[in-house]
Amino acid sequence: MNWNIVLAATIKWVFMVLVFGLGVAGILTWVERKMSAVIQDRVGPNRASILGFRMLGLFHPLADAIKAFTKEDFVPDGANRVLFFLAPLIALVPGMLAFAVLPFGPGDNLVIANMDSGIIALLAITSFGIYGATLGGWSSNNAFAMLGSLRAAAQMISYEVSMGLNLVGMFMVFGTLSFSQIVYAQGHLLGGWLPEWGIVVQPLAFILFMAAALAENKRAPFDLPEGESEIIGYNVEYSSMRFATFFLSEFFEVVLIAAIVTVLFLGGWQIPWLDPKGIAGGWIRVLQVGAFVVKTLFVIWVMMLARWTLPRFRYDQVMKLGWKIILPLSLLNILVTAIVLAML
Amino acid sequence: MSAEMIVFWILAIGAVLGALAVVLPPFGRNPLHGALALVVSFIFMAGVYVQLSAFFVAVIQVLVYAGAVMTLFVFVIMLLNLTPEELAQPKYSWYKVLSVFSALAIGFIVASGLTHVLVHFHAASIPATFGNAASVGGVLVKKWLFVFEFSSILLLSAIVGAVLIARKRRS
Amino acid sequence: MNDIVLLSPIWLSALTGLLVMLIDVLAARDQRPGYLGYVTATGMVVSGALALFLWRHGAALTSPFLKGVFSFGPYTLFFGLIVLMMAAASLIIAPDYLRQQDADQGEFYVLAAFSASGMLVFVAATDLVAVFLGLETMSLSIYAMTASNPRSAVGAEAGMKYFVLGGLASSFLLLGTAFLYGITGSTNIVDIGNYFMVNPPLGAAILPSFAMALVIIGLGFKIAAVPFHFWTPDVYQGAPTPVTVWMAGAVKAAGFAVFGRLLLTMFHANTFMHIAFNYKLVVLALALLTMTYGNLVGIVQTDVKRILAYSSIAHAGYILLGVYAVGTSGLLDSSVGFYLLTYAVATIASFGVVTLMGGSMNEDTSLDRFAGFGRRHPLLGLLLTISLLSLAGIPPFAGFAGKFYLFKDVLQSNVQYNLPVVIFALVNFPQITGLNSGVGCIKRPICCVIFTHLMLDVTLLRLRSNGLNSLHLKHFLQPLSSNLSGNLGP
Amino acid sequence: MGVPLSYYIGLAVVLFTIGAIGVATRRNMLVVLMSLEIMMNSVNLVFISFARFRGDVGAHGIVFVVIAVAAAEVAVGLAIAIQIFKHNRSVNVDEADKLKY
Repeated sequence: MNWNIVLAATIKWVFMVLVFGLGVAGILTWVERKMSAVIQDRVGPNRASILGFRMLGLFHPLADAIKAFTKEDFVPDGANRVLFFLAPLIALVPGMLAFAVLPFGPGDNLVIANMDSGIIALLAITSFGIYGATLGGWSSNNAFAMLGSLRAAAQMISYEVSMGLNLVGMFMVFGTLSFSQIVYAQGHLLGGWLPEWGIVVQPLAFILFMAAALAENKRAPFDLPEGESEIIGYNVEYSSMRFATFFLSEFFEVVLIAAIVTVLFLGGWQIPWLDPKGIAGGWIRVLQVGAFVVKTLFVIWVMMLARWTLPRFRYDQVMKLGWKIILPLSLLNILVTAIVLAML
Repeated sequence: MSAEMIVFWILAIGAVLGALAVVLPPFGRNPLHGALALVVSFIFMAGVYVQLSAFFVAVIQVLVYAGAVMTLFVFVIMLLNLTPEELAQPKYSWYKVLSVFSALAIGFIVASGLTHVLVHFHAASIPATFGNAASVGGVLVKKWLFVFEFSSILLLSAIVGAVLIARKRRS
Repeated sequence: MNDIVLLSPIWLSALTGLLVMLIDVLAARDQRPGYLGYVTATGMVVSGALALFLWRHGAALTSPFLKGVFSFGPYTLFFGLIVLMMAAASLIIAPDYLRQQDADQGEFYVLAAFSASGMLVFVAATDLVAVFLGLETMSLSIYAMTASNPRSAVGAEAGMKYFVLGGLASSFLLLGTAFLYGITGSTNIVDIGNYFMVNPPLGAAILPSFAMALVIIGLGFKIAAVPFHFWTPDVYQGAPTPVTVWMAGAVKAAGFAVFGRLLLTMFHANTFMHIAFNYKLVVLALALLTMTYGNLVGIVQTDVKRILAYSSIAHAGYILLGVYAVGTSGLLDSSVGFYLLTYAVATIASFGVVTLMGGSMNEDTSLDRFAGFGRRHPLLGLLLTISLLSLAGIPPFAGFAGKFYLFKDVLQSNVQYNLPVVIFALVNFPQITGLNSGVGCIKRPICCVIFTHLMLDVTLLRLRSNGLNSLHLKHFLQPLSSNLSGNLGP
Repeated sequence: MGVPLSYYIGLAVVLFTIGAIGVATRRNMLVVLMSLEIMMNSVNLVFISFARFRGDVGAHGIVFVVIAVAAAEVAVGLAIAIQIFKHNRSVNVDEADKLKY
């Protein structure tokens, strides 16, 4: 075993997850609040200050973190302590691990684990997130939390199917299960001008995948399992750091989903119409990683926009949407893709 | 002991302990704990698959077993809100005892047979693409084409069967 | 193209399932889905017609995709036809019964069609993986059909028992397959047989013998041979009676077809395996155990479905005896095929009557309820009596001919111990089981049934003609044996 | 390969035996189902180790079929378990004893 590879991978993972993922997720809590404030014609958080500097409320995430750390760590009576402790971690860790297979730049170096079947591996890793939500509710020894986790489990199982099925069309078009190769393939220009991005060749899959991924992440408008404002969710008994972990995992997954969508459908780090010859060797990579980050942030912005502009679905609507609309459409997408590919 | 051997032992012991936690009454009394132990066992087994150069199968193992099948288990256990079988003393009927003994005997027989037989095997040299998605896919649509296609009927009948049994009756 | 033609019975029955599913979805909500049973049965019949067509004209067709995985020789088609015939018969019985139980759901017929296609794959497979897949497709649908009545606690229980033991059996079969693959490098049964014929065993013979034993155990569960039978009475009793017909008829025929094919191909006259693991003796032991157990325990039963379950166990013993006796040339030109046919027809007829009774009797099929049955329903009573007598092997009926030729075959074959075995089997005649229930039917009236079923008439005619034909069995068997001799492998 | 084949097969046999014991002794139907899954998995391990040592990727295809079958089995088995639960308020195998020998 080559320890250098392990070391390099660890460093990359730390950079990717702790710096990029965690950093963006932290900022996102602020962005989300500010954005909701703008949409709802409010001012938003602006009170936290250090030495009188308010910085548009940028210190609020920091204050939140301190608050979460210092609050009482409450464990309900009759809870299953081990699982109660593990559930938030199970929710958080898969999202962190999943970054390992995403390429954020060209070549073998700018991806942690360049797996041959990376997309399947990613689906496998993220499917563990379900355990976090379900076990959290189950171990709380609270009927409402239990119901919330049942809702969460049913919703996530349902949408996981559509999520996977929507990627099948991508596999068929690009003929690979590897993220890196898909990104490389998206560098082609169709007809010399149209970038062969996933969104261009598989527009239906893009929309359906976004919807399914939002539902999988239990974010609005699919936030039934938690329903912060009205419905009691699976994390009702959680407080302090453990609740913060659930909260963080949600934002982490937002970043993750945005990154996946970027890589699969928006060309990853590819910058279309850019002639790399004109730029000095190192800078092209910086530009491309930058493009990846910008695209990811854009997708995050779209997701937040969805959250603050769409009303929440009712539970039966969520199920109906998943099984009766998204799933058949995904199958149709596969069928049409197959026919088109066979004819070409 | 070589590094591979150490890794094998770690994976093997993890897989066996996870499986034991499902089966043995003191640990697996609560079915939910059993299910989680099984998830762990499956992940360790996926590790063994990786050691055997079956990358794609390992990933699918995690995706299907740990991700989908066991989620279903956990979901059903929660749906039925099963309590631990604390009060239930295991009944040892003669055929259960007999079956355990025969299972152990079979295990012993095979283990002793293995030492004679399997030493004749040496690892074949394999290409670098062994067990990746493309090679497995190629096998599926070439060698096992009809078997692969027919498994769709199997899955469909499982879906229909599950719906038939578990759904509420149309009035 | 050839593969599509060759597979046509399989995909047609699967397609029937899809079609029925579609009709069920599109049909009016308040309509009882009973007619779907007839649609499905029609699909089975058409599928059987395609099989017949292939039998006539398909000999020259080959397909590279199917080579080594499936065989569509006369062996497959003969047993496929038996399976489809019995499937159609069970399906025609089913709708009325299910309506009486208030358990008629369209999915039931969908599953039946899928199960039938699984059985065809099971029968046609010459590769252990395909055998496994066919077995599972067949069984999974049947598990669900067994537990399909939401009101029936015994149905759910039977489904559970069948599921657990069936799952156990198929994992045994699978482990055997895995070891055979490891030893021989192939899962094709012809390759495995050839390997053992040519190669000396690696080291000790224990692993191959063990693998073979696992395969026999796995299939033994499905054909309900005696140490692996214990699910049978419970499941047969608890399942909805049409499903019991399905299990006792079609599944058993398919199971025996595969059992015979696997044994006779994989153990194909190889000397080493006979020293290490004398499968003939194992089959003989299974046969004797099975027939004795089925006959003895059947006597004391008081439930008609249980009696028939034990009767089917006993018959499995006789069929195993036939498997024991046949040479390497195959099951087809032996009397096993004919025996299976007579057994199947008589089973469907007797279970069919029980189905008609059971529906109106609130699923109480105890023997007392049948008292006076013959007086109330002379035709059904006659049919039941005839089929039970046939099952028992009483002379004028087809069952006797089946047993007669089976024993004759065993005597004429050069297997070990053939004379004592036949004497044992004769002493073991399951007349007691049959007579016990037969006498019970001609007692006093209690309740009544409305339906006289078309299929039962057909079965009756069939039974009678077989009974007559059996006087000239050679006429019946001659075309079979001349057409079909020795076509086991692909 | 540093690890000989017999180790892998030995592991598979141990797991298979554990699964078989679970099916035979446990009373909770869900645990019985899980034990069946362990058995199926151990068979997969046998296939994969022989595939590696024979250099034949064909067995990986078999494993796929087995995984599909196992997943399908779980779906039907869990549905039956729910049905049993509806009738008995328990998924205990022994408490379902309406069908007697």
